[in-house]
Amino acid sequence: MRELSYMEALREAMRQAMQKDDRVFLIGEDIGIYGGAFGVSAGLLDEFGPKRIIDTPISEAGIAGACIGAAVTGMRPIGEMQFSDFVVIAMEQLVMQGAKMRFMFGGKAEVPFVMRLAGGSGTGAAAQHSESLENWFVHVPGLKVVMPSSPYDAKGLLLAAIEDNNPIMFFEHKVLYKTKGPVPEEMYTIPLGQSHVVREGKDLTVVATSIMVSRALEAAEQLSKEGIELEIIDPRTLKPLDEKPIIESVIKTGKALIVHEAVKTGGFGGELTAVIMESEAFGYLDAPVKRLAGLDTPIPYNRNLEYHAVPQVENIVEEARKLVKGQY
Amino acid sequence: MRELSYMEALREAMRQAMQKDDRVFLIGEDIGIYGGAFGVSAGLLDEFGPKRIIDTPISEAGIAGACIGAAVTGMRPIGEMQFSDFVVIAMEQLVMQGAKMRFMFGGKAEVPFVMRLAGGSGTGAAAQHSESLENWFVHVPGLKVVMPSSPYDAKGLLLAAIEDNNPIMFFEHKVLYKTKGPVPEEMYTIPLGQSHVVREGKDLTVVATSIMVSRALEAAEQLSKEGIELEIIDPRTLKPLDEKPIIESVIKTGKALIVHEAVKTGGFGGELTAVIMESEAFGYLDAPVKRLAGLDTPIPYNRNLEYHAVPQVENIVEEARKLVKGQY
Amino acid sequence: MPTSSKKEKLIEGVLPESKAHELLYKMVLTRAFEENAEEMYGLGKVHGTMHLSIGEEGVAAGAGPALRPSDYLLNTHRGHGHFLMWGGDLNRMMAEFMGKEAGYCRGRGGSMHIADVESNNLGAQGIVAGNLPISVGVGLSIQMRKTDQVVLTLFGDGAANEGAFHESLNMASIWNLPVIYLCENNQYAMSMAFERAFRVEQVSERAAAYGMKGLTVDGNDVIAVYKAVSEAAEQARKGAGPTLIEAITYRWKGHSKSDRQLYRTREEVKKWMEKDPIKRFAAKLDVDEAGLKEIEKKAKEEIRKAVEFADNSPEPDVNTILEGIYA
Amino acid sequence: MPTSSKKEKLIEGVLPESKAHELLYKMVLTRAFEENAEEMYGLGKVHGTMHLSIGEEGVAAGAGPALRPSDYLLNTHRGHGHFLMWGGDLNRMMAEFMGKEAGYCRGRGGSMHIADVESNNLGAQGIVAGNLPISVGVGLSIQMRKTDQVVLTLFGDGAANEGAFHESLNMASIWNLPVIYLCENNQYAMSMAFERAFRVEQVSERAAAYGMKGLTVDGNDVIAVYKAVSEAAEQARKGAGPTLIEAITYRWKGHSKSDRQLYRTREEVKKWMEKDPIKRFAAKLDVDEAGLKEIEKKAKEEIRKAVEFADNSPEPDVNTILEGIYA
Ligand SMILES: Cc1ncc(C[n+]2csc(CCOP(=O)(O)OP(=O)(O)O)c2C)c(N)n1
Ligand SMILES: Cc1ncc(C[n+]2csc(CCOP(=O)(O)OP(=O)(O)O)c2C)c(N)n1
Ligand SMILES: [Mg+2]
Ligand SMILES: [Mg+2]
Repeated sequence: MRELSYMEALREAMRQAMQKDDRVFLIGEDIGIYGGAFGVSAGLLDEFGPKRIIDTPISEAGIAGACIGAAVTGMRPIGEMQFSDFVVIAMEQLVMQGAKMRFMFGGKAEVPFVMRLAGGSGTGAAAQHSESLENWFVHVPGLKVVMPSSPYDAKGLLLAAIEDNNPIMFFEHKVLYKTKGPVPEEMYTIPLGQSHVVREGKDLTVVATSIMVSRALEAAEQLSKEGIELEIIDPRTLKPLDEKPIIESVIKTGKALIVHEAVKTGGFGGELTAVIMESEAFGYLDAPVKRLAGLDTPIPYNRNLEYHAVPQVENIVEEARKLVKGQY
Repeated sequence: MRELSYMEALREAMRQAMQKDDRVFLIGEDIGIYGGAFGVSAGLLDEFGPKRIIDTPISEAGIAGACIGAAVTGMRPIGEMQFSDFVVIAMEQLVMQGAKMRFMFGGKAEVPFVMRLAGGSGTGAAAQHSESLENWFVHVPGLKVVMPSSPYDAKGLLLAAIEDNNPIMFFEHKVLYKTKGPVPEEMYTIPLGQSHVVREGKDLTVVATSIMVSRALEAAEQLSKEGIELEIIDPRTLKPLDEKPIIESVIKTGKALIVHEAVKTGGFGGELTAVIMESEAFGYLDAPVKRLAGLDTPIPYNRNLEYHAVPQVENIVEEARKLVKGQY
Repeated sequence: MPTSSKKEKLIEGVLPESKAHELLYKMVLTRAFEENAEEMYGLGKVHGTMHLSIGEEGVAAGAGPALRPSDYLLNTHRGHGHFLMWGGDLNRMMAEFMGKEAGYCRGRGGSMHIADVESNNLGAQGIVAGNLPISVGVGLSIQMRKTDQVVLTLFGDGAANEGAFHESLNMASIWNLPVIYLCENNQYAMSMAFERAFRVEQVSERAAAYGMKGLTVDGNDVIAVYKAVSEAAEQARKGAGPTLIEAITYRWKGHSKSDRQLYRTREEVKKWMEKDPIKRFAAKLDVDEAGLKEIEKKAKEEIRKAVEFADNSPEPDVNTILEGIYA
Repeated sequence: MPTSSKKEKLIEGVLPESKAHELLYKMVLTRAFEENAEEMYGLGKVHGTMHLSIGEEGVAAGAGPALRPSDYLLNTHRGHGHFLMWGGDLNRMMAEFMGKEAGYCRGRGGSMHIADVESNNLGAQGIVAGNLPISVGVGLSIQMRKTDQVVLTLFGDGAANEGAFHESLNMASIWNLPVIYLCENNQYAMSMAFERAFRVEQVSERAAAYGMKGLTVDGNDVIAVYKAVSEAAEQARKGAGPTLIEAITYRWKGHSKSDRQLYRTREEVKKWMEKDPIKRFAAKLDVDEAGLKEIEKKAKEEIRKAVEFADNSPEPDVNTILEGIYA
């Protein structure tokens, strides 16, 4: 199959959705002639013009409001937070308005928009441009939260998100933008709420999100040489979460390691731990479910510190090995 | 000992701190002549005047910024979000500035302020005035998160928070404001990061926060008649979390129920579950750790729905009984 | 919008007389609704809080009829009058207020979130200025769908100090969006007097910061509001962009249920009660005291029936508690 | 602030000549720092991103000397010049830029967060307009501590469309806070041209919305900036409140490392390069081409030494990664 980068896959999804449906449009900072801070929307202005690829002033609350207002009156906007960090300015609109509107109005409104956010560390962008805030939104009823880990998923999940009739937080990872993988040319969707068993294995269940999926895969290759076989599951949608494959896997392996980039304390790893704990997998646990996550620190500028602030392949290898060997 | 309401205890803490230290001041919406939306600051304007009890325009980001800027230049502000929900407008300032400033500047700034927030449901205030958002802030390195559950704790924790040299999110509960309890007249502090064993018991560890502490106590009284003895622990500070008493208790009882008002998914209950799971208590667990928390819904206006959206005494009784009896 | 086809007398040359009488009735009905609301609150029949617009009915009465049923409304927390002027059904409104299943929002929203998406009424608002960014999106959507709709966005003087106000007005202006920003300046944001929170004389002066047309009108003068909103709507429909209208008025009652009103004097309130927009509009329509009494009686009877309707409506079923969150 | 006690020639009647020469040197040093930064970035010696102020040096050069060491600075992402004008040490600045332990922020902050709290330099800023609300607090603190300090808050034209701008200016104005809002209008916010994002001609027009004094000056004219900031500082120290100063200038380089600059023409850039603030200030000081070359040589040498210093500084120890988060 043809290979595309994660970024190209996202762009293709947006292009195809816009070609198919006049109601779809893009709105955000520098998404037009600049092509987006990371180039995701490059070329779309030429194809669709400034009425559908809308550059905004630096007004993140305004961008979110524009999505909500357009969505509830019949359009299907795709908004962009240039760096996911900037969503801190749009929280009121997303959480108090977008997420709750349908509910507050007695189930009578539809607010179909996708907010794309470029998240994660690894580019030296320091504390205010490297956050992984997805669990905030997992905690907000009315929102869905999506985190693609590969070009294939990026396209399929974005198309599913655009088709969905709810407000969706779509977290992309900056460091993944240039990674490549097979992507079909035609439009296809990956249903929201479907976990993906990325690798099968018998010794340990690793639940990983976003960039941690590829790191976990690399770790698995290394450990395989030692005879340790990881089963890797990517939830893809954090909310709604497809728990079943995770629980089944833990029943099989008896052990689980959760890996995410976001700060450990208060993060999604806790949620996953509890989901496993509260399921029938509890009775099958041979070891405690462990979390390997970002350290409890803002992301440092220094390259080396930045590297060590979040899980890397070697950390996954080490933690996984310890768990499998009963050293915890 | 003299009895005060939770609200009076908070007011007394602020009054005494302001009397003792000129650098302490209050800033927020309608905290002056109005006395605060819930009356917490009633009378303080008369005593300290408008230079230290500062009414602001409706500008929550501005209030947070005022706290940060004053704190980093030598003052010790106490800010107020009239309803904790409105913190959605101040996220940028609190999370990107206040929380990270010290770190970004190489550990060389001090940002000592307290942000008080009136949280929780139960007053018919509906979806935009009833949130419990504490876990968002637990997830932010640089912040501390405090949640008093009684008048005694309210005063002691608030005084400790005012003395602390970090930015502190201080979540009060609207429905607790009028509840009474013994409160010493003199100034005293309850160290941040000290869990409180509110009730001892052998059958089940209940970790409860804020208003759920008194509900858990009520549940414990009922269950005691059936011969079931709950041990109730109130973390009081969610961050930093004093894990030890919780872990020790679970080692003793072999079972744990976590009770909070906030929406279950993505909430602090997951964090607590993981903390127990990752500790030596894992080996002592006779049953899965369970979470009893707010339903995954915005808070409904209707009184009855609102009641059922969050844990009540009877729910705690039922869940606790089931856990103790091995019915899960 | 003339309501009859034969030539009818126009009040101040703009508003057909029959329409004017309809508005007067709705103003009285709004007040009766709110007086009843306060009473029910006192009796514990409703919970939560409520924000009464008594004394401010002129703004809603002027704004509503200046627009078309196909237009959009983004309302505030103090929006009962606007809801009624937008054609809201009193029974379903009362049911919502009382948290009943038959309410507009199935009892989930209450006074602060009452909405009727079907009639393009996009809801009241619990977050001050929370509706302002949304109006940008509604405006964009109208522009993209190439209809001649407009959106009426209401907010108070206090809301004009939120950052959301700034972002919204700027975006609407640079893109020429069909938004009518209608600020109900009742001179207080809860306890915060206008003069303490602003260093300008009028909210409408801020329009200039966005290159937008701004004007201030007497909010207790129905016709003045009607003219201003009509003109703004006409401009917006023509593609000439948004307008910021400030309507000066005054809230007679406390901010919400628990307000001791220490921030203003009785005299000030009394002075403004003499400028009652209902009496003023009645006088303009040559409705005398007896006539007004008659109208009030009719309104109260309608309210009584609505309460009866709501009382007889069922509570939402607890088993439906998780409904209506996701589409 | 005269730097010598004997009567010295004043440039345009306000700025002592020796100070002016010092400023010229620092302008050249700023540019040399940034040219070197770009080069190091290209070589992979630094990572992340950076925002160059080349072409805009006049603003920092005029603002810095108008204030006192006891005043406060709230800087932007494009703030290398302001950092140097505020008395920043080049070695520690370079070390921070290169992420070293000897840097101002122990390598944790980098270009976007460089700060020196000890000298009341409250840091650069990664969030557009993120410093604006903070200046309210600094202003309040000054007022409460009853000192005669002021705070200089920098931001770009783009920042003036964030809600934070609005809340901050209003609060500073109603409370008469000693804040100097200095907007560096370089006519673009990343790719967004000023005319596309604003419906006013000048950012300073927005001051009126807050009853605040606003003015626009030529940002490439050091003395014009100096005068405006000096006057604003004097007013602020007298308790007369904040001022909004807009300094018109132009960024010669791309917004950050990865900018292809498709949003503007080469001609436009060239036109502005002819208005080089350094050449202009040199001419005013009668420094000829050879003299400027000499200064540049000196600056480059200082930069070389700073790089050497930073190169020889250790990386932060990974074991200290959790330090400096809590007090
Ligand atoms: C963001 C936010 N901040 C504060 C409040 C609390 N609050 C509700 S109404 C109100 C006053 C609003 O004043 P104004 O905008 O003038 O409207 P009015 O109530 O006078 O009609 C306040 C402070 C809120 N609901 N939302
Ligand atoms: C809240 C926020 N939104 C967007 C960005 C990304 N960003 C960084 S600088 C910039 C342009 C800023 O323009 P302006 O304020 O004019 O300053 P300039 O870069 O021109 O000096 C943008 C969009 C950011 N850092 N923070
Ligand atoms: Mg008002
Ligand atoms: Mg700019």
